[in-house]
Amino acid sequence: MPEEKDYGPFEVDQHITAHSRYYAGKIGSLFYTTLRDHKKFLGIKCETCDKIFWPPRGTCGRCFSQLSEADMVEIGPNGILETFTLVTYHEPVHPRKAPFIYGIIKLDGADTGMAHFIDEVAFEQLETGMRVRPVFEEERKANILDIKHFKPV
Amino acid sequence: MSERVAIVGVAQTKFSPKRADVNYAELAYEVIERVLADTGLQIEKDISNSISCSHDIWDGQTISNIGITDVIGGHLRNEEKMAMDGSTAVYYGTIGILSGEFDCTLLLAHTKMSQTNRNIVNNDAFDPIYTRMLGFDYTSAAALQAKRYMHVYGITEEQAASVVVKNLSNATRNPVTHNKGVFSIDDVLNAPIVAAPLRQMDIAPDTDGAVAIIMASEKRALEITDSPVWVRGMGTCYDAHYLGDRDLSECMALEKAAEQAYRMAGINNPRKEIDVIELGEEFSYQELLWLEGLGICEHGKGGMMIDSGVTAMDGDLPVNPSGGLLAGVPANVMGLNRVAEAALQIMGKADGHQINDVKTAVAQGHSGFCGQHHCVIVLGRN
Amino acid sequence: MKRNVAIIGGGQTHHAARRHDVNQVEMVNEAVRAALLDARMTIDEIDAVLLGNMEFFEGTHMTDCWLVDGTGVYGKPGLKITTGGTVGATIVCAGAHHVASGLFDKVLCIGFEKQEEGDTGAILSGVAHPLYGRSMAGAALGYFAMMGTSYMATWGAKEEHSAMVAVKARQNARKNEYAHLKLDITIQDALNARMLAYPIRMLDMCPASNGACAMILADEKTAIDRCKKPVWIRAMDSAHNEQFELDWRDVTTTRPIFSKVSAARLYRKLGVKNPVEYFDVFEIYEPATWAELLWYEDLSICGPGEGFKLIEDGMTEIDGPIPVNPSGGVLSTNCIGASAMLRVWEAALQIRGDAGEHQVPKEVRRALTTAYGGTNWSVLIALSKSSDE
Amino acid sequence: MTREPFEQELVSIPMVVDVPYRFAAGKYMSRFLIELRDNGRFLGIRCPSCNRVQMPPRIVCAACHVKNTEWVELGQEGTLAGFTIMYLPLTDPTTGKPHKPPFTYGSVRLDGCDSVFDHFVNIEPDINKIWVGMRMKAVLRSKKQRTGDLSDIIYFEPIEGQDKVT
Repeated sequence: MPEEKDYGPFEVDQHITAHSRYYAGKIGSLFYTTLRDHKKFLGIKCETCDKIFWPPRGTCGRCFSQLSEADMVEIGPNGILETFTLVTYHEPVHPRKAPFIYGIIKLDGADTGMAHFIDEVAFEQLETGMRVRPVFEEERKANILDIKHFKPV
Repeated sequence: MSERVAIVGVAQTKFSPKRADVNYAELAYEVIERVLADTGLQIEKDISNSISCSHDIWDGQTISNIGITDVIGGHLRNEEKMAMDGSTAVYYGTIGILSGEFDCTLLLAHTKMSQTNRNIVNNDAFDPIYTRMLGFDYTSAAALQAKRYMHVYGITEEQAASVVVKNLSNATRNPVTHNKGVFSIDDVLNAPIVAAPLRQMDIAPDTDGAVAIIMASEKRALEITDSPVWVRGMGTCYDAHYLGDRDLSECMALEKAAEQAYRMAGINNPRKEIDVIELGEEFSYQELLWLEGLGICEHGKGGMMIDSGVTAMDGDLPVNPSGGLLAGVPANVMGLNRVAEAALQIMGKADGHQINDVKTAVAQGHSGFCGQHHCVIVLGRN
Repeated sequence: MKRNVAIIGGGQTHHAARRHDVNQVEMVNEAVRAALLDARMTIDEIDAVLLGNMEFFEGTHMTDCWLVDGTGVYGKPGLKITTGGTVGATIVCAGAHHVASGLFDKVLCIGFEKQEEGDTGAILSGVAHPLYGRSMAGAALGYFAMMGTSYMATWGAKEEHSAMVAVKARQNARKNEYAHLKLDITIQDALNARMLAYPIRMLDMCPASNGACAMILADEKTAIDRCKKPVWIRAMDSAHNEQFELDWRDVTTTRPIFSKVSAARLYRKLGVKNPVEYFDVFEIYEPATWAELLWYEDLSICGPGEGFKLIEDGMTEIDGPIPVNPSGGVLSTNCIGASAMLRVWEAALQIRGDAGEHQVPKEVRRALTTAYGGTNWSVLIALSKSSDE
Repeated sequence: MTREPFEQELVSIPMVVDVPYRFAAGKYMSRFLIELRDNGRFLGIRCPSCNRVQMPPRIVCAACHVKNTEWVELGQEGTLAGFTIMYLPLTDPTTGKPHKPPFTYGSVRLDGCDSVFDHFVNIEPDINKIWVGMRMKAVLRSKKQRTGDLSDIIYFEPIEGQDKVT
């Protein structure tokens, strides 16, 4: 068959939509129910490394020690701002409207940081090393958005 | 390595912001057809296996190597997909040949970033229990790394902007690039903020394209070409996942991957013994941070590398003469493009951006946000 | 291969439909710890970690990066490889390549799937070309249904033969403490099960499981120094198949089929004349009953059209002369990314004599495993008690 | 599995992963879909080496690894090569809705084509009324309703007056 006409680019719009459900596991569940019910943060302590990790986990990635709910310890609620950014663009995966600020907060007592929103402060006023405290949602559902954001102390 | 493995052929598409005329299999075939023609090899007769690099979520197809099985010669033959950066195809391809199972391997990396939304795709790379819901993507995570790196070591936004100026200028000499031009530091600093401190020009643009490479055992390589590029060393390493777990101002995984690669290659002083580096700066600051990870300078001295002009095209140790990722290279293809450009430098076929007399070249690629997994490949001449 | 490669340890989770007590990292870690314990090894001794699962099945991009704490790859070399349902076996091959290359002595291989967390239906339908055939949802089920129709029409097999395979798998699974579907069912139960797509009924298909498998591969020196019962990887072969042509479901096809091509190559590598004499046990990847009958024929365990007679005569039962899937197979446990690795690990357990209640009651020196995935892809691995025969 | 002495609340986090795509059909599939839409024709491609004709048309013959260039118009009729009756209401990802079970779908080898084509078959879901070897014809939407998607083909239906050869 001879080529009769120009078949220009043909494009089709589609979505892949998948409904997932992620189980936090026993350790993660204890973290989230404690956050939801008591507005408290739990980390997990690795005795071998003498480090307290957030998020709590079943294995210390560093030394491979097995950890359990018995190793969970309270950390925070306040902490230190380690780094931060101002996001100016919009995406459907954002739970809040840009512009907004992300930061990494090292909660008091923990050796690793928590990534979350920073708010109730102008971006220009933020400084690394600043002390921040959490603001909780009124209605908490046992997920990371139970913490609304952190704000300067 | 007891035996030698070589790169014997390289083909790259022209990279472009959007290729509406081809699907990803057709895009891949452009480079497969060319690398086979250039080396005079045939799938059935010569190629013992193939390795592709891409991701289902980027391709919009589950088990997306189904889509390239026909064009890569996978029918009734061995084909595997690295769900990682393209540099790992070279790493795994070398291992396969050293194992004695294969003697000639076709590598492919392909992605059409234009067909989806990079931020939605990359959001799914964050752990679903503690981080994903916050809406993170690679750019916002990289911004946190950039800020931390700058804070800890006093790296300046001007130094990061200088990387953009250098690489986009280098890119003007490389025909496959699409994001290029002569700009000033002010041009970069005046670009709109995307995620502070990252501005629009600090970020590698969305790109469609593909790269193919053929590797062979020493015996086969010497039959195929007069200018084999030898894999002298390689390494890979994972860092921790969570952003708050890592020291974002350093790159442990890259340091370890580089250490493995240099040990294998017998490199004691990387700063002196390497002639050119092609590394994966998805964001401008990463070129400085990765140079530290590669052991080219001490921690925190990445800024001095750009200030001193050492990494310029005519410097003592040119970095990304190709224009790097900022010039526009698709996700997943990034690392294979780094290796391809490093190999072209050694072959002396880097056209307008050729560096004189390259004996040893290093390529680096990474997977995951803020470089959680790094892969380093050291290439050398006969 | 340039160096001999042995399986020196392995482990698996207790596979189940629900694992709400662990997240993916923790579930994978269970298998990794079991493998290390089995090999009497610490994670520090491992040179590299390779991970495989069905990419994006759980809706997560780059699971290898999330799972570092569980896999033990933090600070170590490692790769993630995906090849669809075959991936568990591909990872074993990749591990063997790593060891044979001489660059690594001890490599940890991991396959897993936590199917309950993802949207398997939506993601599986995405296997089809985006613009060609995606609306034919449930193609995997329809695919095996057509295979069954074609098999029955061509060879005169009956639905009863499918039921026999369904019963054998679940009865064997009852002897395997790790298996998911341990069902005390009869042929009548299988024939009365709900029809999904003619002739495939509920019990003719594999379940959706959560689980992980991990194996440690090592070079000859390490294997002999460290392991009392090393199991040697003697040969591997892999065949993918072109995108749109799904010939396996049509038993009358005259075109070369991935499974037969791959088996022929593997047998040639090993000098196998008669696979039934050569291998003592088979662990094959059967997502549906009819696939098991086709594997019998394609592996030359019997001639074309004789597969259903083999099951009818009880030849492939756990205590039969040609035991196939004493573990209960994929029909009893399908944590996809782990399924193909479980075939290899179960075959290794048989060779070690460590399969417990589902150990076949005869001497096992050699075993053959298969994998299945993609658009008719396979990975075949031959294992032996001896490194050279 | 070990049983817990007390039941701890186990938290789970639901999440919808929704990724948008704009797929380029590419050089071969574009022509196939546009011809289907505009002219109601089925186009296949012939391998210059082994001469097999395949649908959908594609850039490479996987068996010969040569580039396909010769376009072939295929018939609207074909032969049923395989079928099943679906009882499970699986979701059609392109519409988000399940097809109403039970329904029949089959593999049809269009006249002039070596490969088969999977689509719905408009026939009573009764295994005695459908058989391999049955002759089928494609039923298309009206030209006005066609969009360049496989749904432009509504279904295949048996050509009238056939009896099962036993």
